Amino acid sequence: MSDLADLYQQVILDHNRRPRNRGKLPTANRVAHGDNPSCGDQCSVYLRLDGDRIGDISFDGSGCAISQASASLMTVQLKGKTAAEAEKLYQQFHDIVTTGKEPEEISDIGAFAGVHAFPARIKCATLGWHAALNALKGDPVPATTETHKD
Amino acid sequence: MSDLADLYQQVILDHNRRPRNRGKLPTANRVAHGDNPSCGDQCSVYLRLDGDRIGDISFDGSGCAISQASASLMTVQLKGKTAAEAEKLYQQFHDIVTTGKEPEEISDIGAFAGVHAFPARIKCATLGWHAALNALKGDPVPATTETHKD
Amino acid sequence: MPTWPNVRADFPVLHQQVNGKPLVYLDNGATSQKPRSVIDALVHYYERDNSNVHRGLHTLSMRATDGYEGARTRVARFINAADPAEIIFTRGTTEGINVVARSWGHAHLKPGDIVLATGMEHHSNLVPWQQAARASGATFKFVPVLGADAEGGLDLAALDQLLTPQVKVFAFTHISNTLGTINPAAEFCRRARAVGAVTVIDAAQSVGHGPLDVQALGCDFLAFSGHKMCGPTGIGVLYGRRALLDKLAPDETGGGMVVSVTYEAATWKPAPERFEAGTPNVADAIALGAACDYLDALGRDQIAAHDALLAQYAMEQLSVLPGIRIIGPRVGAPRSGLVSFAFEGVHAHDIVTFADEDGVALRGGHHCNQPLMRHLGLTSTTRASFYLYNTEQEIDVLVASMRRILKFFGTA
Amino acid sequence: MPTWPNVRADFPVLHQQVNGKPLVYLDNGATSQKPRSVIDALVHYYERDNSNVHRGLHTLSMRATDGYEGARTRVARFINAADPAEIIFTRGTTEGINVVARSWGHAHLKPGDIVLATGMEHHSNLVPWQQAARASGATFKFVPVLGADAEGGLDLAALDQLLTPQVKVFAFTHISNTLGTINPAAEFCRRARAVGAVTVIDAAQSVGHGPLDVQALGCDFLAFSGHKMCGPTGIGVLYGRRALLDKLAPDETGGGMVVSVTYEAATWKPAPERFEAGTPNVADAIALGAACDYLDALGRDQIAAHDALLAQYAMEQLSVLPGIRIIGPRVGAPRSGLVSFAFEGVHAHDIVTFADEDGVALRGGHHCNQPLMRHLGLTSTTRASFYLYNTEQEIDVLVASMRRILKFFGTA
Ligand SMILES: Cc1ncc(COP(=O)(O)O)c(C=O)c1O
Ligand SMILES: Cc1ncc(COP(=O)(O)O)c(C=O)c1O
Repeated sequence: MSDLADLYQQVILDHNRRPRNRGKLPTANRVAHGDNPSCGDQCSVYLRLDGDRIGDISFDGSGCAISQASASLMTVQLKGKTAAEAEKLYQQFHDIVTTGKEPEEISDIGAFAGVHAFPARIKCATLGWHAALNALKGDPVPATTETHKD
Repeated sequence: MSDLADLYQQVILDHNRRPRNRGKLPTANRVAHGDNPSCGDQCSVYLRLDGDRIGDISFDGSGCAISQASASLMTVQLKGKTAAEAEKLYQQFHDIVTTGKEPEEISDIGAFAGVHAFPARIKCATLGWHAALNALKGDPVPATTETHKD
Repeated sequence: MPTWPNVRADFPVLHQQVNGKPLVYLDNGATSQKPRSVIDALVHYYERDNSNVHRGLHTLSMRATDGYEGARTRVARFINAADPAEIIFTRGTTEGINVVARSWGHAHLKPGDIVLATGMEHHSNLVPWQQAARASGATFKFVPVLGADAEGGLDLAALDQLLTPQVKVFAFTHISNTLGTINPAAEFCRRARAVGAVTVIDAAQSVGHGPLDVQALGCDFLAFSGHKMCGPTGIGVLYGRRALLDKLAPDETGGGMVVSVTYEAATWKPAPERFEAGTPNVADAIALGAACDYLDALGRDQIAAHDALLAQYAMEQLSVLPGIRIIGPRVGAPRSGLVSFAFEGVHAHDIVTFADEDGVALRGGHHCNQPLMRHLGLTSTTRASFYLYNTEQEIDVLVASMRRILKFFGTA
Repeated sequence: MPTWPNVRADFPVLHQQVNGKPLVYLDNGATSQKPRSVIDALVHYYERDNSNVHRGLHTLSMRATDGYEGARTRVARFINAADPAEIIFTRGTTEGINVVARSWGHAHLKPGDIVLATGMEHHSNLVPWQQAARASGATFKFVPVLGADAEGGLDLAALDQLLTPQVKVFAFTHISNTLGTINPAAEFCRRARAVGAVTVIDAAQSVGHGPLDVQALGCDFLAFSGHKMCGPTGIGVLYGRRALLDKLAPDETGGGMVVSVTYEAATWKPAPERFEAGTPNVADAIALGAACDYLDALGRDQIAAHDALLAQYAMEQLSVLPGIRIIGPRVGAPRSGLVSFAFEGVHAHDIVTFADEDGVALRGGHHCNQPLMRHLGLTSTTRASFYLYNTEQEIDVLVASMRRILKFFGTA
């Protein structure tokens, strides 16, 4: 159970139970959708880009605790960031979930370090992030965690 | 070697070396072609039907000693027979090559009894016979030992 | 409940620990485990007889050919086909259905025709027909499922309405891999035949789980996978009625299925060779024959009874869990050996991950059944699927594991 | 000649008597034998890890997925593909070529186009292209072979003439299974690319017999079979350049290759999943990875040298037999590890039957090469084909057997 307790940390359970920024964002000017075709997880990300900066952001969808908590936490992390900063944050997040190394600065995204012991769940953790990055690129194709291989 | 000596009896080696009734029959009014697609053996049978009786018959083609000798011997056996008699002779021949039981009356076709120990060669032994029966039926489709399963 | 002494001893894979707990393998709907005799058939083939088939006259090649054609005859007997030539070896159910949808569909479907399937088809018996309809200009329709949790099975009244003479093919699953519903396949075939439609049965979940007789069913085509019936991966069967097969153009072409080839043209052998281009999967076909032997030795009616009793027991035990929603037939109604369920507030993936910690192998997701999931208003379920080696005690382990998970997520 | 100590001990099948004589297996062109490590890979998979792949989150399913995807990566390394996603698992060479001929052919061929093959293609790399040309209205052409006994290989001057901008695809064999000719594949790809043609290499006879690098070859597609390279039956590979694969429509549809499915429509995953509908042949893919390990441990350049030396030795020993006609490259010219020959007055089938009596496994027939046979004025040849476990002593047994047969038939 120690691995599982690492995977399902309190931060994650909390975001899963009480997701932040959930639902359609009425003022969004960018949107992208992500699918995890292996399991049917879905995540839509809505964001309002004010110039180069993410003025507001929300998500919607369904999936496991990992994917929902990750998307919720992501919206918190990305609000107010530029596209370049968002890309950098994703790189950090990706490193954390694939290597299990906690970030240098203390951050909630460190809660996802336990994912690395469950390779099949990495896709769950990155689903929302992929959608957000696609939304930022204004990419019209739906994001899927299968096309963006980890 | 005892099985092989049974298979390649003198009658067979003789017919293979000096095939009877080989070549196109100019007066033929029936013809059919047989293929053994597994190995490329081919046999064409030409026959002149005079009323219900096989007035003359020949064969042409290429193949192993078994198939060539069998076709050669068949032409000898079938000359002068009716279609019904030919069908009956084929049944006898088929019994011989599949069961190895020698025929009651002494006949050269008994030489093919050794074939039954080599199931893969039954097709070789029956190729010419299939073509002859097809020619008798005036069947326009080419005979193959694959479509007429033994 | 029928059980067989020491049947678990026949399956080497079952005797291991997963995450420190005895493996409880309840993912048989995805694939079954293999008895020793099937593994041995592979080893024996490769150690003694391995050779290419059909085109060889030497001893090993004759042995390989006898083994391969013997497996064809064995499978024909297993499903009571009238003729071994009606057995085409494929990679699995999916390939078999694609072969029919492409070859038969290409030759027979035209604009105005209807391709009929059902609302509970696996993607493998749905997407190929969508594509065949699209390629030919035919219309794709499906028989809806009845009840909020699909507990009513297929809507037979709707089927009556849908089965018009425009329907050229009716493709349906014998047993739903998600619901556990057992469809009245013989009746479907009878009704379809009455309007002149060809029938294609997806028997992936049924062939190894109970008696099956293609002549009694009266179907035209039927596809299944070896790996779901104690056989190896990579081998499956497409059954087709001889009269239809001989009129069908080949799907793939190449060595072994031709009579005569020139640079310009080629002619085909009859079935089954016509549909088996290239070197076949000899070893796995032979091992599939061994799987048929294994299942028939236990008795397929006994296996069906065993699986069904386990499913009923699981239904009873699971149904008392808080917030559970079990889909498919109600308790007491006929269902195959599987149970799909969802919990309010806990996702199937999290359940599967936690159950694995207890050694329990489950499947969570859409089960290649996205349209049905959408119809049910779900994105995924957790599925426990049983086979001849499972026991009531294993279901008790499953239920205890579920209780622990619900507790962790604070929903119980 | 490179040999490996005890290499024959790795192959259980070799240690048996056939008709009371030690087995001399010289039918490797049809299929190879399997080392213990490959058989063990199958057993280990079924005894420890067997599960369905991709859609599972439990331990066995993750192990099976890791094994299957690991095999993909291993095969990619074996042929130096740039990306494991370029490796599509198929049943074998024939299926791989059919997938390209159908999917790519359907999308790209139109009337006026030319489909180019060669005069030495196996039916599996000939008939699918004939059919693709016919279906699209394109014209099928082929590069002729040179010399009465095809000892000159392909007519390169004719190739220059034939390779016009109308040629949309050039499909050719790397090594001829009948002649032993080794085609200059990299040069063919270079020339084809210059006119914008896509290249498809039939590597059935080459991949397991020497070094092979798809990037150095510069081909677009390449197909091969596991069973000819120490791997199991039922598994093969289609390599495709990523840029081409991602633009290609799927060939078969069903579970595992879709992103989203409704009753009306479906969308596809990228390669390789797009081309792997249904449950894949997991066990045999993993065992194919073990075969790659085995061959690389011996060294593929060493294997190529070994096979070539055996072929030269066989050529020398056979060439003195009365009435023999050896086809393909002349003594001393490069040839792969096989020799095809015919005797005046004794048919290949009779030879194979007699050789079997001496324990020698040969192939006799048209070798799925009917048009080439016709070109040579033959209906069949006898073929001895060698692999890493064969020895010069075995060739001596072969030659002695041939002498006995010629005597029996009175031609020597
Ligand atoms: C050159 C060549 N191409 C294609 C094939 C077909 O391979 P498979 O039968 O494994 O599909 C073979 C083997 O029979 C071959 O030798
Ligand atoms: C009902 C049903 N149909 C079709 C399939 C597809 O079978 P396979 O993946 O072996 O081709 C499955 C199994 O996944 C199934 O359960």
